[in-house]
Amino acid sequence: MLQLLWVVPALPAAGFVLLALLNRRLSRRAAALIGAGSVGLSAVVAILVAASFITSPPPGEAYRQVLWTWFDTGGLAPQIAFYLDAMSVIFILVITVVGFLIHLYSTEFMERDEGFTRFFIYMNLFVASMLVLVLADNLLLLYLGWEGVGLCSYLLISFWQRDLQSVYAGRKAFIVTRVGDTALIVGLFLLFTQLHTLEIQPLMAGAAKEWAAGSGFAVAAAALLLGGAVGKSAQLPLQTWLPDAMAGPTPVSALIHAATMVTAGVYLIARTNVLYTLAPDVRLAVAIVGTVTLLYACFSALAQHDIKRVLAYSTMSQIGYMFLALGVAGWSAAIFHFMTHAFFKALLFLAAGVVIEALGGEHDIFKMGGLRRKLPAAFWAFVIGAASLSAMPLVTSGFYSKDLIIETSLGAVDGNAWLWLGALAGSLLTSVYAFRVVFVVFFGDPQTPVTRRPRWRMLLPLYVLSALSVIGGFVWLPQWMGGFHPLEDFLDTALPVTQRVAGSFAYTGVSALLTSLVTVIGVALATVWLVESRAALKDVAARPTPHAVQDFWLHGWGFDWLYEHVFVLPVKWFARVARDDLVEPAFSGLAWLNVQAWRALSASQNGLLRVYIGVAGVGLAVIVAFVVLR
Amino acid sequence: MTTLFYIAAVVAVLATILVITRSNLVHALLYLVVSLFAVAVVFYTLGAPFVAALEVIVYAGAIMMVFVFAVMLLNVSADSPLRVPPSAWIGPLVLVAVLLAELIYGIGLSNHALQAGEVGPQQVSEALFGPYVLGVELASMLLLAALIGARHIAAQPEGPALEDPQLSGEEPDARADEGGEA
Amino acid sequence: MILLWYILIPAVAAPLAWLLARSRPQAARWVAVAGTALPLALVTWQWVSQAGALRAAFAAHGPGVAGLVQGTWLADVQAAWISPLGISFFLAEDGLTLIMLVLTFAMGLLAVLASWRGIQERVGFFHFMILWSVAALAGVFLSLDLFLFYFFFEMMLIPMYFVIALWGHERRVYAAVKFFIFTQASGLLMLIAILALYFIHGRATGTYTFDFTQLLGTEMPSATAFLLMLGFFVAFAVKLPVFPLHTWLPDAHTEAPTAGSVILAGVLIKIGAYGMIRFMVPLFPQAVYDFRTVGMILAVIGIIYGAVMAYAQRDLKRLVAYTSVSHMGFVLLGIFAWNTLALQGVVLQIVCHALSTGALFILVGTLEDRIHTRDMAKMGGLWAVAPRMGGTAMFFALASLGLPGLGNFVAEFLILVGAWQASKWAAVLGAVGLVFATVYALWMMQRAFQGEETHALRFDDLVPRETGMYAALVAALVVLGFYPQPLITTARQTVTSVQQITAGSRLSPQAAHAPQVRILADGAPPGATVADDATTDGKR
Amino acid sequence: MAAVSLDHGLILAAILFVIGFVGLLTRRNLIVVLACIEIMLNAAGLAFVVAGARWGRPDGQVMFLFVLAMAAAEVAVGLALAIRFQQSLGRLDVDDADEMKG
Repeated sequence: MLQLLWVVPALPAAGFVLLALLNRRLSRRAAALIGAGSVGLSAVVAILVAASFITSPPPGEAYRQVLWTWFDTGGLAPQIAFYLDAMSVIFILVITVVGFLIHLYSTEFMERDEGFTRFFIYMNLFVASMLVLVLADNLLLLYLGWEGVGLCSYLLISFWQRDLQSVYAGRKAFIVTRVGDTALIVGLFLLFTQLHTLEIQPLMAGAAKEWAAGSGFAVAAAALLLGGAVGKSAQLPLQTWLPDAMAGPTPVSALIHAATMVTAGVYLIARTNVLYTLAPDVRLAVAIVGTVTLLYACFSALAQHDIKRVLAYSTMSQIGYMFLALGVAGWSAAIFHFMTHAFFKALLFLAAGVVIEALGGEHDIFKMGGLRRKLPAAFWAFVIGAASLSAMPLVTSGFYSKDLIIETSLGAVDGNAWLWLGALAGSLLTSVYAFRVVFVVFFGDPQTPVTRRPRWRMLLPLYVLSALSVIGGFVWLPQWMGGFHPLEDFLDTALPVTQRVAGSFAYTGVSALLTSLVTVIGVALATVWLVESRAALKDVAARPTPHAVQDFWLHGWGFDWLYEHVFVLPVKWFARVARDDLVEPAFSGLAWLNVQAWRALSASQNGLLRVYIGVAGVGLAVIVAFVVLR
Repeated sequence: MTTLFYIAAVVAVLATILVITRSNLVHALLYLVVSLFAVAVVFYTLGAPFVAALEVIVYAGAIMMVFVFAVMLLNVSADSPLRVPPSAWIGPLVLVAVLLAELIYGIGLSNHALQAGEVGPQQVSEALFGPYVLGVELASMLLLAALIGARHIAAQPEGPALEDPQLSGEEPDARADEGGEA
Repeated sequence: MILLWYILIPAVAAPLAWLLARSRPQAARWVAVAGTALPLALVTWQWVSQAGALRAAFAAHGPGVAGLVQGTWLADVQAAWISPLGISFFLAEDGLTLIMLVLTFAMGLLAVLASWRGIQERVGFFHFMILWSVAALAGVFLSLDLFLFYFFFEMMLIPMYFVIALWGHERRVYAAVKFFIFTQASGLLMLIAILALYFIHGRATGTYTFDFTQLLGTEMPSATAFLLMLGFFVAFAVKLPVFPLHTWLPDAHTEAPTAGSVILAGVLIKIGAYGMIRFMVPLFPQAVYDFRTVGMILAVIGIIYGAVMAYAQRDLKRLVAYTSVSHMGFVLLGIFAWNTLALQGVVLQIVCHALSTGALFILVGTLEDRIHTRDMAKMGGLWAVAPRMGGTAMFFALASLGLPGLGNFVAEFLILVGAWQASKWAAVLGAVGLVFATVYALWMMQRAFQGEETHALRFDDLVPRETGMYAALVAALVVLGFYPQPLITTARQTVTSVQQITAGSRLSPQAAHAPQVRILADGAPPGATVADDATTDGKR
Repeated sequence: MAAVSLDHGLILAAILFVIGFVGLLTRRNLIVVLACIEIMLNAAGLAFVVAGARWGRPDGQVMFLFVLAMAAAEVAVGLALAIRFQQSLGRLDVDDADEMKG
């Protein structure tokens, strides 16, 4: 079955090509069939491949499939080749399954949109690129997928092209991530030049062999790859694009900006973990970036009133958790959280999409309200998602993965109490903002009439994802719950085992208790806060006026303003100043001098014969002077 | 003979100055004739009787007659409206003063004596039709060309020949302009 | 003798097109199609039939691969021309030449097709000019006698001048004259350098010759070599164009008719790169080495400045023109890095830039034919009006910004990796240029095709002839993006041989104090890069 | 016969030449301008003859003859032009002929 690996990305790619070629000649039904069907088939194949991988692991716990040599020159010979190990198995499963569910959802969500086929063209291309990214055997192919998903992110954010706001958001997303990608590609230059290959496994082996821990090359390479990762995963300081990316259709936000693409940075760092082991300083930086981002995003999420922006900041924050896990060498924990996050965040977005559609495109949570009875499916899905997001103890998948990260942040040899405290604080804030949204949107009095109810193609993904959000965590139970951890064992075949401090307080269950506690406190806080302002909620106009801090959080701590003034405006200013080319004056100046000389000389041609003769006489005098005075 | 040379030289210079200062055209031309006669005398004193004779016959005789004919033909004896103001003389005078000074300095005052004796018509003719025969032929061609040219130029034009409109004709670009816009 | 046909076919077709157009203008178009498609078919056939030899050269070890060194060409023609002055009619073809010829004829064909509807004035004369320029371009790429090279180099200016000046847009005469003066003046500098080289070589050896292969390795003081190198550099830098000498290009590209822009961007400016690889560096390796820092700085400035300037433009065509400045910065960077990776990248970039930018110029041309403006402020929302056109524009904009999966990415990646080995900062700044490329490409899409359609423009979407052209270009770029190996294999012979020629220069003390700098180093012990390639070969 | 000094002959030629030149610069009447040219040509011829006499050779005189021929030709054309000039412009002012300017 493993030989079918190439089919997994090839199916969506074929779907993309087919849709792109036929485009307008296809009916909506056919387009939906091709679009969702190809991803569905891909999911089936992925499951088959994964099953085959798990039941009969290939030698070396990894399977490599070479399709062809991309190019070969000067010692650089990357191949179009796929590499399947435990980590990529998890990734392709999540991508294809969640991807299929979201495609299915989209066939109904987008059914009235004029760019229906175009949507699926982009979506299929995205799934194909994402699969290439996680299956890539070498960093250059990974970069291809990396840029491919970035491109699809741009195309899909600006999907509604008539709206310049969304076009702008898409552009911003592409350019900001491209800044990170520049760091990544420079990292590739460095790695290739030093280690003479871009194939990931030999590269990692070579790095471990050739570079000492903390060596300059390792630090530089790890830092450059981190640059790429923070761009793609919307971590500080390149996080500004993600909230704006919500301008795209909701399924896009669910698939790209929650479940899959934004976690590419996590994948990259986990994939190149050897470099980060060799560069402990950079790994600490990863942890710090993760912690700071998760707190930053939590505070920002508290102040948002666009439902999708809340979710965007929560995504940023959850990826912060993953980075934190990576930073303390909890590689598997990060992948675990990626998986559960993909389930519950996709669920949250899809549920939000149902709400938004039902209310005719309303994004403002304060114009929603009381939807508990009108949209029960969305309500329960959203509650399950929010509970999982806030790590509601025991019954949600988010609890297990997040708790694992919180435990690891203290209990791993690289962990420390500050990271742990940050993670706990983040957990508290997460439950506050998550349940704030739940209460505002689904309780209280209705504000906007419901105009459209979801049908099965939108509901089925909600059910499946709800189920996954609940049970997805049971594959890795903490030690104090009996230590049932097949996922950990599976991932350990591909990723290094996290070094734990023996007998750490973190693993005793006390930490988990604390985690549970802060979650409950958070929900309680949200309740209290909202009950207090319930009166105000009745009237949208009387919404609690944001004071300075809230406003600051609402605008993402002013990063946009800062970047606008530091980077964007100077370039714009230069572009305006230099529009007619700064070099041009040098050449037109030369031309101007010529013209002036021409003017001066032609003025002497005044047509008066006597003057000409006089000048000739002067010339004669000069020449004679030269001759006789010589 | 030396005395004669200097007298003739002075006459020539004075007459020439009068040529360029007289406003009456006929007077000026007559002074020019005087000047030419004086130069003929100078030629004679320099031992060149042949060119002295030619100077009188051709220059003072033929060429000057052509001038006088032209003046009579055009009926423009008075030059008064074409006088330049006296100030306009300053520049040219300064210029030629410099030039003359340079020339005199260049020639030097070293009193090179001339070869005594005269070079008669025979020697001139031998040189003319010996080594210089090609020059003679060229001179004859020049004269012929001048003759035809003068006839052509002076002939009454038939129709507006001199105002040539082709110089300001349409640019070759004109058509492409329209093409570019189309 | 096949080489002669490459020049003769378009050269004969040119007057034929002119004559036939007197009675039937349409005939000129078909003659022009034949005059470019025929040599294209011929050169493609040659490529296919020589594929074995090229692959063998690719796999070979040691100096056996080097056409230039060994005189083993795919084909050559050598005849006495003006023997007393040592001028010969010396045409030769190796891998790079083959690629350039394919490009020339393909772009020529594209230019003819692209002006099928746009050119209605003086049809015969137009195609005469296009075919003439194609013939001259083929001559430029084929000639190895420096005098002959210069001859073709100048010959190609004349038709381009007329194409811009007669069929261009509003400021065409200005642009044409500017183009001509820039190229002519710089070409004269090259002529001086060629003549100086001729005399220096003649004095030293007693044989006065313009034969490039004999002029190689002429001994001269380094200051002289530097000056002569500058002469060549300025000529090629104007063509390429390199940063401070680029200002003719936006004007010429903008004002030229579509066909002119395609040939200018597709082939003509590539002469700069070709000339540097073929002539400048092999003739003066040491001087190029001394000049390298400046060259790389100019390249990087060109990359970023060109991109920012593209972003600053309102005129769509001018925007595309400035992207050429940016992309050619990569080419210059690769040439000065001078190692196998970078040079292969340069060759790929030459081809891919021709395809992507050529397509963008055609696109702007078709758009202008329909809406009669190039001002982006008067566009917006065109995607809704012409979705096929929008999609096509998006594709080529993405190619322009170096999206992986398209040929441009492979090219730029190879150049930057190669440049990294020569100078890290240059590679980093070049990579930053990719961010700016994103800015201008997306900005262009937004201004022209996205947003609300407010100007009530209504026009036809692409017609089948246009769709066909774009489809071919799209396919080519995608193929090059995923399997550029045929081009790499073809160019290998040249890339290796020029490096072997320059290998001797590393015997100078320069090598000692720049160990990590790998310019000119790859061939240092003859076959070092060959071994590199060979090992990877053997492994597969 | 006491020989005349060569230098004096040449100086006389120079003086005549510059007088003609002054006339050329200061007179606007076309006929006088032509006359001035005659003076200058004549002065040049004089210089030839003087130089020829210095060596007792006929060459100077031969040159004078050529100058003479040239002067004749020049006068012929010049006066023809003067006639056309008068016909088209009504007077003989050389300053009127200033249309060929830059």
